[in-house]
Amino acid sequence: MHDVLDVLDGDFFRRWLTTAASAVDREADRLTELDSAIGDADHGANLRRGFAAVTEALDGSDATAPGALLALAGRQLISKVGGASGPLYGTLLRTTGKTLGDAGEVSREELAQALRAGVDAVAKLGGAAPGDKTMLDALIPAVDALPASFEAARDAADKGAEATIPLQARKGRASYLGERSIGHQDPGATSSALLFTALAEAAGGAV
Amino acid sequence: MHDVLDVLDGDFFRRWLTTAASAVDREADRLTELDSAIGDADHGANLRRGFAAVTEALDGSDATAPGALLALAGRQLISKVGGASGPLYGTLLRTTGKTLGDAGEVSREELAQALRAGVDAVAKLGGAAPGDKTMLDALIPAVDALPASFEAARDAADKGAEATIPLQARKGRASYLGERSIGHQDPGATSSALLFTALAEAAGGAV
Amino acid sequence: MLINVPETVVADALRGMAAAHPELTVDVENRVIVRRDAPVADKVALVSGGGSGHEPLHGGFVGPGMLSAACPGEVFTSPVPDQMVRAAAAVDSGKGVLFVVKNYTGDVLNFDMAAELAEDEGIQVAKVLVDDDVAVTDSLYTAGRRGTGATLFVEKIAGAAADAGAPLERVEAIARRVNENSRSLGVALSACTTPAKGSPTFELPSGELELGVGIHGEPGRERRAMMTSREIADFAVDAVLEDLRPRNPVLLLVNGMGATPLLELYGFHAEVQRVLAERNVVVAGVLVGNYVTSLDMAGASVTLCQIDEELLRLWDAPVRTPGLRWGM
Amino acid sequence: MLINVPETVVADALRGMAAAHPELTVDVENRVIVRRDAPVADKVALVSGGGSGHEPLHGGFVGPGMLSAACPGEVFTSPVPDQMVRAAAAVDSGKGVLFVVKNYTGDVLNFDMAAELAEDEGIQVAKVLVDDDVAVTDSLYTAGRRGTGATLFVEKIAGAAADAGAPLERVEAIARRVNENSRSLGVALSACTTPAKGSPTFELPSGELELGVGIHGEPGRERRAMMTSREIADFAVDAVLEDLRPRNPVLLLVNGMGATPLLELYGFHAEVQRVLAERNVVVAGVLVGNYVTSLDMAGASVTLCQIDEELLRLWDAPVRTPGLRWGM
Ligand SMILES: Nc1ncnc2c1ncn2[C@@H]1O[C@H](COP(=O)(O)OP(=O)(O)O)[C@@H](O)[C@H]1O
Ligand SMILES: Nc1ncnc2c1ncn2[C@@H]1O[C@H](COP(=O)(O)OP(=O)(O)O)[C@@H](O)[C@H]1O
Ligand SMILES: [Mg+2]
Ligand SMILES: [Mg+2]
Ligand SMILES: [Mg+2]
Ligand SMILES: [Mg+2]
Repeated sequence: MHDVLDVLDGDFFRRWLTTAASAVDREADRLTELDSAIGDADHGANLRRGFAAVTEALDGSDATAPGALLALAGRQLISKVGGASGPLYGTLLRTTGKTLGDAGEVSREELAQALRAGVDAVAKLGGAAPGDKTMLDALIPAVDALPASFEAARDAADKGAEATIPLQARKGRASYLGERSIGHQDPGATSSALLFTALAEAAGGAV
Repeated sequence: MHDVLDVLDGDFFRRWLTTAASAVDREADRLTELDSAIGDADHGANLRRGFAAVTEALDGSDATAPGALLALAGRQLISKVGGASGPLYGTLLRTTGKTLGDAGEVSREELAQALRAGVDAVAKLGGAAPGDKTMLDALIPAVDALPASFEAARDAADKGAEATIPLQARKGRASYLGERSIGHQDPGATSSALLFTALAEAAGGAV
Repeated sequence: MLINVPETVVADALRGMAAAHPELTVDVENRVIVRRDAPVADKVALVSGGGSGHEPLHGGFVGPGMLSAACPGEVFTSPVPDQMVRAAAAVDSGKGVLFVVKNYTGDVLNFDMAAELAEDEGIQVAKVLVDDDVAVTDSLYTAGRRGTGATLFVEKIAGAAADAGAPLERVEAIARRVNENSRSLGVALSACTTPAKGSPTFELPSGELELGVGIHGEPGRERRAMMTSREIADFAVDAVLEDLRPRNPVLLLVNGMGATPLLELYGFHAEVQRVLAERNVVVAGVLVGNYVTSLDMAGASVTLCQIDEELLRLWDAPVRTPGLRWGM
Repeated sequence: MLINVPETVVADALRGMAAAHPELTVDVENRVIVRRDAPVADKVALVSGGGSGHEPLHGGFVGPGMLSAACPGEVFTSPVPDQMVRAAAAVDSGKGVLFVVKNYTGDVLNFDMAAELAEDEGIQVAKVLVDDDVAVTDSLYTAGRRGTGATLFVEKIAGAAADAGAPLERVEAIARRVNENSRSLGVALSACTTPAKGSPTFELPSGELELGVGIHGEPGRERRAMMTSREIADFAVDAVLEDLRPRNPVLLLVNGMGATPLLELYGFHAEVQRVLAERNVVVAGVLVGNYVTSLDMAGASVTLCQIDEELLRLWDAPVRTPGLRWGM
């Protein structure tokens, strides 16, 4: 099965973000549960609060350019989430959005490139490397796979998130656990996978 | 079966008080358990502390007169127990002791009379009446029965303590429970019964 | 529990208090906490005390402008007369001593005995009984209303009166006026655990609360399914107002029972202020925090005290104790 | 929990705080707590903040001699840059602002962003990172040591330096010196419950304790069967001393995590003093109480700060905040 869409306009990005917001809302308890195993039990609440603000901001904005929409969403996350994930996800979307510039439509490849810039910014801000058991472990493989298809990106993100289970955390709160962090899936990697599932859904792919 | 002893000397009173101290120590958890149902879960600890001090004071004293021994014990209870039961039991023993005066030996009848004075002092100090679900509900029938025999006093105290179960408390902490105090045996009446069991034991009666 | 053995809990705490507060003289052996500068010449002295487990009450309220001495008993057990007599002797300047006694059978009996003994020693003693807890309704058939949050108001305001040089009868009258004009209601969200027992002193299933709880975990008016902060504030304030029917203005104490986070207590305070405003009650002074606690009980109590200009002035007067401090 | 709904816990608490402390300006909507007299002319300002649930930290430390403003985040969640920028703008007198940041990824990232934004607005900003928790040993492979009890020392001492008129670089250097000379270790006897989760954030069977716990219930070095107060004091003090190896004298903070009764905390303090004396450590100043809490967690932490004459003078300098007050 190949992607349904290859030209991504403002509607597509709105769809992505609101689908992501619903997914986060639906899965918030699971994210918090994961975060309570190796963190401080707030990841679900954090992202729910952030994405609710994103949805509200989108409703109140008549922006149509993909870049503007992502940057707007990123700013909302920075202003509303707090914690580690707020600045990180905020930076991801803001940098991706800025990289897309003010084009009215972008291709999947352009999105992949811009997301790569976003992920690089996340890595730089948080100082984490692949394998540190963070959101990067889902984001990097997903972005790598996005040129192939939305579904491939989604599946790579899922796999990446699952692959954090055997890892020992080296960044964020989970790192304090040392070896005790092994055996738990990283909440941030899990929410990253939700974002890519939402992306595939927005593109009309099988979910 | 009739009482083994009818002339009660200092040794007898020492035996009574140390037997009582062991009984209180052994039953402290049960007393606290009862007090936790309708009070504040300290009656066992209170009396254990008090009677340990009594034993120590007896060891350190060469008093031989019954009255002096009881007064000494009463003063220890007042100085070491605190709570409601400290002044009440302290007053019981002190008044009883003072009433006995400085005779070297007393009869069971004299003890019964002196204890009645002690119980009256308890009633006056605490302002409780029979049926208020307090130690008086064991003390009064016990003192009433003591002229008959030590065993009769012991059994009357036991019966009196048990008879507090259906009563609604009107004095002490248990009174705050109102109707919810019904169905529980009063801790103070229970410890009073222990004192009369110890008395019968000291007298060599069946226990 | 963070303890060694139940038997040494109070002595351990007193040693720790001594090391933390050089401004107090803590007699660990005899269990008396005294202002270092006692007796203060020509001033009436205030002595209070009660079972331990309610900290900072009473020991944390010893200092200029409040108590002259405190006598801590065993956990939830009234202190003994010896402590009170010793405290009275240590703080009496010749102007007499006011005993501040919470209305529990044990406290009343022990302070009564102490008063007699102290008077035998030539110390002039007056007593004030604090009985502010509206949860105990039927006081004819009970030991009477319990002393709870109003104790803080009585100790602070009577302490200020003593500090200002009022004679014993006047300090006593003021203490009595504060008590008569104060009412409290407490709510427990969890039971407390005493060191001696090692398990909760009463059963309170999670998801339920006890309305009208006492500060030793004594039961209250009724048990209900968990309520919101808003609903609890409505219930507690209305129960207090119904009994007190105060004229404006009032002092307000929103007191934590021990394990309720300050974050939640402040939120509860906001709801208490809301109800009071709805009922047109004017608050002239307020205190929010853990002041009259019940070990690790979760919950809160609300105390109102109807005041006049004199009482408000005494309330605002400087105080310097470990647990309460302002103006100096 | 004594709350309405998890979503409004922080806003409710801020309303309650505003009503309790007229000496503070509490912006409930924007979540900033500011000294009413800010900006104070010609003085460096101190801004801190972090997740809520640690009260009185940080909002309770706003006032003369300590913080100029605090930014409370959601429970256990770092505040957002908007709050910090707003706070900085409200308190900057033109002499610059010091951000006091506890070392958690979220706090660090958000304060970093805020510093950039504030500087864009022409505010001079310096930052000090507090990382005193010795439980995190392997800081190369972790987010680094956590900021815990030492935050109080940093805020108090740097606040006094700012109050005395020191310029920004000097206040920053002093704050850094306090942090570098401070170490803490915390112990949990029970887990805490966040409003959002509604159940304990980690599993701690009763009868076990977590040594080296963080202030959000982050796990520590190891879990053990319950220890006595004496044993816990030995463990905690030795862990801190081993890492800090202080010269005399030191400041000592014996901090309650929230649900540990003051009675137990004082007893624990006695044991801490005993170990320190055994190790020939001289204590020049001490604080015992609930200052850096973890909601309703039972437990305690020990913080030592090696000080010199200057730092001791600044520590002793007057402070007037809801949570800490002396000398004025
Ligand atoms: N330095 C970092 N770099 C990348 N991701 C990180 C870093 N630190 C934490 N994270 C991610 O953030 C997630 C936790 O987010 P969240 O719970 O919202 O914040 P907090 O840890 O402040 O409570 C972790 O699961 C992890 O994926
Ligand atoms: N007014 C009173 N008169 C007689 N006995 C009383 C009175 N009040 C309480 N008691 C007795 O004291 C017992 C409780 O003693 P204890 O638990 O040691 O003291 P406290 O109630 O102060 O904790 C009650 O069970 C009751 O028998
Ligand atoms: Mg988290
Ligand atoms: Mg009792
Ligand atoms: Mg008691
Ligand atoms: Mg967090």
